Amino acid sequence: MSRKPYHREVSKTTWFLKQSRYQHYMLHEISSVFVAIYVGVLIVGLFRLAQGPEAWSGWLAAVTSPIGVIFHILVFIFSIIHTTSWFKAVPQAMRIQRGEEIVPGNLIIGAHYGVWAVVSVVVLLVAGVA
Amino acid sequence: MKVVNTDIVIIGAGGAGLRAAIAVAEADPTLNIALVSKVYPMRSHTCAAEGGAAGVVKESDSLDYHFNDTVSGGDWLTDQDAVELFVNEIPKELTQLEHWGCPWSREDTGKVAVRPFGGMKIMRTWYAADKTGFHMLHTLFQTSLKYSSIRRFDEFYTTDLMIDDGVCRGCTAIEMRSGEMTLFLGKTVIICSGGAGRIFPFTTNGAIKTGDGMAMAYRAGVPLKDMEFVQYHPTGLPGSGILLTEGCRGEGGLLVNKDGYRYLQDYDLGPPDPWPRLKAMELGPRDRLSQAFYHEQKKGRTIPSKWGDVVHLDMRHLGEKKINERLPLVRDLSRSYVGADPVTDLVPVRPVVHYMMGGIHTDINAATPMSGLYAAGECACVSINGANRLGSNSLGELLVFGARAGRHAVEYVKTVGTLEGDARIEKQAGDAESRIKSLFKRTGGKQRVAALRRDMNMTLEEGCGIYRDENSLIDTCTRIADVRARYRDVRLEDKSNVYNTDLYQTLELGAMIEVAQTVAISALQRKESRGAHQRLDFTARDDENYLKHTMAFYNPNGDPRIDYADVTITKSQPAARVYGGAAA
Amino acid sequence: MARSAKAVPWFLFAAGGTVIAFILPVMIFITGIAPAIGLFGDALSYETMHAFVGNWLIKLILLGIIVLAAWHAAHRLRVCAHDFGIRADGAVSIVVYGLAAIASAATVVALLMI
Amino acid sequence: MSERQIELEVLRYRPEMDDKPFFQTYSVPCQEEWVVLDALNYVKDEMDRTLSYRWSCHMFVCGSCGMAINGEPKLACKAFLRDYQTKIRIEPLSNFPIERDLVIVQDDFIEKLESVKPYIIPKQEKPIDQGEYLQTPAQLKAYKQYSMCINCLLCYSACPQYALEEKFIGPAALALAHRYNMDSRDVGRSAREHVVASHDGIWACSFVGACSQVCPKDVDPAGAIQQVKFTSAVDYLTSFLPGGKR
Ligand SMILES: Cc1cc2nc3c(=O)[nH]c(=O)nc-3n(C[C@H](O)[C@H](O)[C@H](O)COP(=O)(O)OP(=O)(O)OC[C@H]3O[C@@H](n4cnc5c(N)ncnc54)[C@H](O)[C@@H]3O)c2cc1C
Ligand code: SF4
Ligand code: F3S
Ligand code: FES
Repeated sequence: MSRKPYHREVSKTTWFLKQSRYQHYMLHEISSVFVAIYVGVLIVGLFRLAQGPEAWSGWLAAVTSPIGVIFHILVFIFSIIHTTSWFKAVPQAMRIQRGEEIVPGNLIIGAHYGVWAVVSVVVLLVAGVA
Repeated sequence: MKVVNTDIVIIGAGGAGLRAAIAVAEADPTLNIALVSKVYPMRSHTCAAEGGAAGVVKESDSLDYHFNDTVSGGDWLTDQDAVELFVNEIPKELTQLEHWGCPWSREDTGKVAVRPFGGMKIMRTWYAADKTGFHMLHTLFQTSLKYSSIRRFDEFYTTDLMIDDGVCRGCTAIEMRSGEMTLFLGKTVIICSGGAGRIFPFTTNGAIKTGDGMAMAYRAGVPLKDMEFVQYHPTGLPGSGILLTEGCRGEGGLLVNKDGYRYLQDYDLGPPDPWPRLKAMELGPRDRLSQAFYHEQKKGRTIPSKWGDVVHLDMRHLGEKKINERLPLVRDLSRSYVGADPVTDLVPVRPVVHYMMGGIHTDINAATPMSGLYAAGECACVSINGANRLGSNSLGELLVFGARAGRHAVEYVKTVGTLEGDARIEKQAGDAESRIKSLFKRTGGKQRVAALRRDMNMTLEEGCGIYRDENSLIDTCTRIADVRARYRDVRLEDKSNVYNTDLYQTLELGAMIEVAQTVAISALQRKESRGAHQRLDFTARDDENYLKHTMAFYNPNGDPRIDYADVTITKSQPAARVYGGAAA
Repeated sequence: MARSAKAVPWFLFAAGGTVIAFILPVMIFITGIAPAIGLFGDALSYETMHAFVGNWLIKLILLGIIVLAAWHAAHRLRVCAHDFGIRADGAVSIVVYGLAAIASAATVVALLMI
Repeated sequence: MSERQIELEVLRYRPEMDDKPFFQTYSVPCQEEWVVLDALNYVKDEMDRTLSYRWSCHMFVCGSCGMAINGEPKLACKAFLRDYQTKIRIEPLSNFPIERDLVIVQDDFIEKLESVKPYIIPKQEKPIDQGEYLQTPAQLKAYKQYSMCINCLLCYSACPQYALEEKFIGPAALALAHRYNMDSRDVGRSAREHVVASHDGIWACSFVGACSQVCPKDVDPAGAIQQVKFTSAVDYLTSFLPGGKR
C-alpha cells in the first residue's frame, strides 16, 4: 500500500487562539463564567436581603467596594457581548418566512435592539432611577 | 491486481450514470452494480448545466411539437424513432425526478414552471433557477444512496474495456488514491463518461470532460458517430469560457453588436420584437447564433476585448428582482469573472465550445454494436441531437437513455447466464496494467503533456471551428496526426502512485487525441454544411449524399476509417429549417 | 444512535440566553454599577428593596430570570469546558447542572424568606 | 495584458517520499483577472507536473477545489488574485487527513452524508402518471437555501467542533438533513432523527458559526443546525407527553 495519509494535529486546549473568528466565539462562551458568578452574587444578595438591614448593607458595601465594582464592570461588558452576539445569531436560528419572502435578518435584529431598549428603560423606571 | 466481481459495471457517475444505476437497482435489486467514476459523483459535469431540461407538460404543448423542434433543430440528421421515444419518455423522467425531490422552480399554483429555450416552439423547459443540472445531479446522487445494490467506486480512473470473444465483460480502473489497478469483472458495462469539450481550448466544459469513455469504446472497435458536429454555445464569458445559460435569453436577454444593434435580424432570425419571440432572434438555435457571430466579426461589428472579440448580452431591462430570482448564478459569475453586473451593465460574450453531438454509436436501447456494452449521456450518440442539439435536450437525454441503458442491461444480463473466460480477461487486465507501468518506466520521453495538449487544442480551434474548409481541415488532420505520433513519446514526470494527476492528465490527453482525430477526419469527409458543421467550401446542405451518420472506426496506426450509416426517418421529411418570423 | 437528552438543558440554555440578553445588562447596571456611582439614592435602601422584592410578581420575575440565567450559564460552561479541552463531559455535566440546580433551589428559598 | 508575479507557497506532501508536509514556493507569472486555480494550473502545466490538487468546473459549482488560501477555506476557482497580495499561502483544507499535496481524504464526510438519509421519504409513493407533487413557490423557498450545498467541505474545514470531535456529523450533512425535513414532499424527519438529533449530530455543534461564514453558496448550515435543534428539542420534550413519539 502506497497510501500514507497525513493527519494534522489540532490542539484540544489552544485551538481557538489560531483564528480571530474562534476568539470571538470563545469570548461569548466565556461570558457564561461571569453570568454564573453574577447569579451567585444575586442569590447571596437575596439571602442578605432576607436576613435584615445589616446583612443587606454588608452586601451593598461589598458590591460597591473597588473589587465589587471592577467585577461588575466586567460582568457588564460580558453581558453586552452576550446580548449583541445573541441578537446577531437570532435570524439564523429563527428564520421567519412570510409567503415567498424570508424576513430580512436586519429587521429581526433591529426589532430585538428595539425591544432591548424598551425593556431596559422600563426596568430603570421601575427601579426608580430615572 | 484487485478484482471486483459484479454484475453490471457503470463507468461514470454523472447524470446518465446515476440514472442508469438507479434504473438497474429498481429493475432488479439482486444485481450487483459497480459505479465507477474518476470523480466523486457530485463533481461530475452535469452539475454545471444551468438552463433546464425540456419535456412536454403544458396543455398548449404537444409531443409532436417537441418532436418537430428537435428534428428540425438537428437539421434532419436525428434518428426519428429515437426522438419520438425521447419526447414520449422525458416528461415521465422529469416527473420521476420531481418525486425524488428535485427542487424545480414552480408556478404559483404549485405546478412546475417552464421557460422558453432556443429553437423550441413552445415554453417547455423545466428549470431549477439557473442551477438545473446541479440540482438534478445532487437529487440523483442522493437518491442513489437509498439502494444498497449500488456500490460506488469513487475516484477510480477507468483505463480499458475488457473484451472477451467480442463481448464486453468489464473494465480496468486505477484507484487514484493508491495507484492500484483494479479489475471490474461483470456481465455488462454501461459507459456514461460524458463529453469531450476539453479537446478545444475555449470551452464551457470542466476539466474532467476529456472523452475517456468515447476513446475506450472506440479503441475497442465501436464506432464513434457524427463526431464532426461540435456545438458552439453563443454566450460564453470571454477569457474563462464560463457559460451564461440560454436561460438569459429565454428570460428576455438581447444580443447586440458594437453599435447596440440586434444583429441577429440580419441573419434570417428577425423580426426583432422587444419581447422574446419563440424560435426567433435570441431564441434561435445555437448553431445559427454562433454562425451569426462569426459573420459579425468578419464585418468588423464585434467589440474587441483583451480576450478576443465579443458581442454584448443585454439583460438590464429584466430588472434586479427577476435576475436575482431566475439567474442568480449568472449574475454571480459575470460580476466575478468579467466585472459586469447584468442588472446595470452589458455583459461581454462570445461563442464557446459546449457540447459534442456525436459519440459512441448506440441504438434506441442504448446498446452499442458490441454485446454487453451500453452507452448513454453525452458520450453516446443515439442520435436525438443530429447536427445540432437544442438547448435543454441533453439533460433529458441523459435521463431517458440512462434509464433505458440500465433497464436493457438488466434484460441482457438475464439472457447471458454464466460466462466463461475470466482467466483470459485477467490476462487482458494484466496487459492493461503493464501498459500503464511502461509509462512509468519510460525514460527520456521528450514530449510534454501541456505542450501536446496546447497543440491539439489550437489546431482544432483554428481548423475545425464554427466554419471549416478543406484546407483548414487538411491542416488540422495533419497536425493532429503529428500530435498523436508525438504522444507515443510523452514523458511522465511524476512517478508516484498516490493521486498522481500527472498520470491521469496524460491518459486523458491520450483519449482526447483519439477523439480529436475523429472530429477532424469526420469533418473533412463531410462535404456539406449542416447544423453545427459549416463548410465555407460546401455551403449548402446535401441530402442526396450526406443525409447519413458518419461512423469513425479506430485504426491503431493511422487515420480512422470512415463509413456511413442511414438516418432513420419516420414522419418528418427533410425540409428547410425555418426560424424567425416565418417559423410562427 | 440514540436521540440525545441534551435537548432538555439546551432548551433552558436557549430560553435563558434570550431572557438575559434583554434583561441582564440593565440589571447589572442597577445592582452593580449604579450603587457605586451613587446614581440610586434611596432606591437600594433596605426598606425599598425589601418592599420591592416582597411583591409576589417581582419574586416570580426574579425567580425566572435567575433560574434561567443559571441554567444558561451552566450549559454554556459545559460547552466551554469541552472547548478548553476538558473531555470528562459526564462529570462536567454533573457539576455544572448540579450547581444550577442548587442555585435554583437557593433562589426559591431566599425568595420565600423575603 | 497586465501580468503580475505571484509567489505561491504551496504545502506539499508526497506520501511515498515525505514524512511530513513542507512548503514549496513557486513564482508564477499571472494575469490580473486570474483566480488562484489558474495560477495552480500554470504551475502544473509549466513548472511542476508533480503537484496534485482537485478541480473540474472552474465555476464554483462542482465543489472540488476547496483549499485553505492564506489560512481561510476557499474555492480556488472563486479566489481572485486581485484580492490578494503578492504572496499567497495555499494548504489543503484543514481538519482532513492529507492524501497528497492539496488533496484531502473525504471518506468521512461521504459516510456522514449517507447517514442522514438525504433523499425524499414520501408518505406514500405516488405513481408517475399522476404527475408531479404540487409545491408552491413558498414551500420551495422553505428549503431551497439548504439544497444549494455543493459538498465542498469548506464548512467542515472551518468548524472547530469537527476538528475536536471527529464523530460530529458536521455542518453540510446536517444542513442537508434539514433540507429534506423542510421539503413539503417529505415525511422522513423522524427517520433521520436518530442520527441528526444524536449526541454526534446537532448537539455536537456549539454554534461557532464559522461554517456559515466560509460557505461559498450561502447555505447557512449554522442556521440550519440551530433550527433543527429547536424542532428536535420540542420533539424530544413532547415525546414524554402522552401520545408522544419516542
Ligand atoms: C456549462 C454547461 C451547461 C449546460 N447546460 C445544459 C442545459 O441547460 N440543459 C441541457 O439539457 N444540457 C446542458 N448541458 C449539457 C449537459 O449538462 C451534459 O451533456 C450532461 O450533463 C452530460 O451528462 P453525463 O452524465 O453524460 O456526463 P457527466 O456529467 O459529464 O459525467 C461523466 C462521468 O463520467 C466519469 N468519467 C469520465 N471519464 C472517466 C474515466 N476514465 N473513468 C471513470 N469515470 C470517468 C466522470 O467521473 C463523471 O462521473 C450543459 C453543459 C455544460 C458544460
Ligand atoms: S454547506 Fe456550504 S461550505 Fe459546507 S459543503 Fe455545503 S456549500 Fe460547502
Ligand atoms: S462552525 Fe461548527 S460548531 Fe456548529 S455552527 Fe458551524 S457547525
Ligand atoms: S473547480 Fe469546481 S468548484 Fe472550483
